[in-house]
Amino acid sequence: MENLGYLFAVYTIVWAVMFGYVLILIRGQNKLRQEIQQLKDSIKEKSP
Amino acid sequence: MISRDDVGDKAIEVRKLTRTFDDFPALRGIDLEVARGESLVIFGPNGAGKTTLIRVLSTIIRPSSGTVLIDGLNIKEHAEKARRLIGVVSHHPFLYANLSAYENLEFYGRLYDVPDLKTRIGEVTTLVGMTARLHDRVSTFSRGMQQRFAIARALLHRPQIMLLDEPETGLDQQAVALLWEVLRGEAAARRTVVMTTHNLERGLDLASRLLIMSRGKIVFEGGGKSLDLAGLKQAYQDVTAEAGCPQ
Amino acid sequence: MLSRILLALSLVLLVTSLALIFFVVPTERTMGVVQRIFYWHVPLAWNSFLAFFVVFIASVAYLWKRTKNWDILASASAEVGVVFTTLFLISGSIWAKPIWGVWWTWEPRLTTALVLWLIYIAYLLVRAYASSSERGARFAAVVGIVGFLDVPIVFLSITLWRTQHPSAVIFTGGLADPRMILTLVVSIFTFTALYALLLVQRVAFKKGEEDLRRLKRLAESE
Amino acid sequence: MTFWRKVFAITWKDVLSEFRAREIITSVLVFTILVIIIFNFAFGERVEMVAVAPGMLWVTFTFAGVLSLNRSFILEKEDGCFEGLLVSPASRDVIYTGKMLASLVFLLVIEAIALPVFAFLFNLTVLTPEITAITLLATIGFVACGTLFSALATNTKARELVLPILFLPVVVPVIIGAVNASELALSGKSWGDMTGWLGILAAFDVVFLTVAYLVFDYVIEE
Repeated sequence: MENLGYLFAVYTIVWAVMFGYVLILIRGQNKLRQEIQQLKDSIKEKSP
Repeated sequence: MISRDDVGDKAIEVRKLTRTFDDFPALRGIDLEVARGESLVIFGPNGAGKTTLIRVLSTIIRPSSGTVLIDGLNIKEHAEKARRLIGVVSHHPFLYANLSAYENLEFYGRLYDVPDLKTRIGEVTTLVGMTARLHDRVSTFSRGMQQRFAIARALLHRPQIMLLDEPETGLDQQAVALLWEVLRGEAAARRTVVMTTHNLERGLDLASRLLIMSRGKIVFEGGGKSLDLAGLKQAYQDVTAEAGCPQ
Repeated sequence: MLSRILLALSLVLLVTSLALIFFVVPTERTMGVVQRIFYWHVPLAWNSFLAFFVVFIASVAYLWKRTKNWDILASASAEVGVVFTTLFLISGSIWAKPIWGVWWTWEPRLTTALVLWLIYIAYLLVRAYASSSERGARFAAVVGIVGFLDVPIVFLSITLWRTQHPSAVIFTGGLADPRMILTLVVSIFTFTALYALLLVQRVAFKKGEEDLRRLKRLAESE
Repeated sequence: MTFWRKVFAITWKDVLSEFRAREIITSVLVFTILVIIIFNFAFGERVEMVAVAPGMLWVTFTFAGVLSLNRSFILEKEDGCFEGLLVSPASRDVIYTGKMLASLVFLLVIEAIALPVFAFLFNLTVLTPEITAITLLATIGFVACGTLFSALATNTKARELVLPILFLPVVVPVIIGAVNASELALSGKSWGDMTGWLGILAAFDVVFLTVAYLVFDYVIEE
């Protein structure tokens, strides 16, 4: 039963990497959305 | 395919040509017709798209959209046939430094299937006045000499159309004079010449028609004879001033 | 909308798969409890391969049609594929340790995955090294095609190599219990859903970046 | 017929240029001998030569291949010569085949000189028909895929780096095949024992000649 550590290691790592990857993607997308919004606003301000 | 008869006397026909590099529009809608035997000279500030246009015409760069016909041949489908009709001289001589001038010309002659190659090499070498150095290695030549052989290389397969992209770059006065002499001879031989240059005076002298490009568009067109140097300089300044400060 | 459905689907499948692996499936006799790594290890491999297949198809389509969207799909899939392959390699290596006493074994499938991983890292690098993004897309497409066609030859050569120099083999096969098969199938679906989710997200992200670039250009030329 | 005439014009131009400058063959040959010497210091008398010779041979030739392939297109880019090829009516297939044959000639010359050096220094019988066949098949594989990647690499920002990063993982089957076949050949096995390996080498050659021929256009166009 001492091999249980290896089992948990695999499942934790796979989980963590997947979770991290999704998190990075979501964060990036949010930042992107903000930037696009800012840009749109600034364009609107220039030419009302 | 358009048959030759429909084309009549047009050597080059460009319609709605655009080319973008990533997001940068180097050519933004070029319409251009060049009649057979015409000498067209293109002026324009750096970044105007002159080089890109010449490179598209010489089939190195693909258009993003629009069509290019060389002697009625669409370069998309008949690139190889079109390439046979074109002679290109650019900033680079396209010569292999480790080979002799003769070996270089022999190599290109084989690629173009030039008949009676030996005689032809003799002819073009005489034309550019380099017979004495024919068997020397290209690496021993000065820039001017290399460019003379580059002209010989471009003429080797008797192209109907000569495309020259600032061919006088790095040339000494003597070589420039020779180049112009050769080109005038070429124009007289009913060969079509399209050339870009910064040298307004010489360009005007050669041109039967001239264009000014700016920011990927043709912005000025004039007949070679109806325009004097002062008029051309004025037109060029107007264009560069406009391009210099956008808005 | 699509990504919401995929998110929900993959979450449900993920929980089911974990429940099956930890509570339902019987322990394999020879390898013991670590054999349960198998139920995620295999789906990772399967979906890496799927991802690289998508890269191949999208690369061919890009070279043919030259539309940006195919390139975005190819590069997104390659990235997700590299993440999956990395996890496959890690899980294989952790599995090898208790069973064979070593972290790494030159087992054919593991070795092929390592070579694949290197090819697709190169795929991602070529894009970064190219002097323009259009060029990068073209070069990457070429690597995506060449790399994928290389896979069967790599696998064949490594398999033949291992049969001549035998060593540890992880896959002894033999899923005796129907519950084992069920767990594996559910896990495969889990990771396929995850792959689809990540792919959709990554594509949307890349398209957003593309839009931003275009907007910036527009703002500059105003 | 004009196809081959133009191909040979390109190959001949490269061979002639190399004959004049002796740049590629001399430098790669010196490199090869240096590698052999370094191997000797690394392994010394500790191991039996027959055991490591095949690996040593093919590690040396692989890196020699990378060096020589890299040089081939960089020379073409200097003085804009490659544009001269592009504006000429030589089709892209002609350019690929011509450059590939030139690289093949260079590598075969290097190997023809290096193999006797090997035989001399390590007292191995490498000058056999078996080794010759293996070397030929493997070298064709090298240049088939190397010419494609080398053309690609010269159009990137880090040319010297990109070629090995792309080339090495993709040619893994050739290296495995060549090393193992050479091992069998050196231990005096018959042709029959090598068929598997020769088959893999041949398969790689066929696949890569075909694919590289098909996609070469996309690597050099603009």
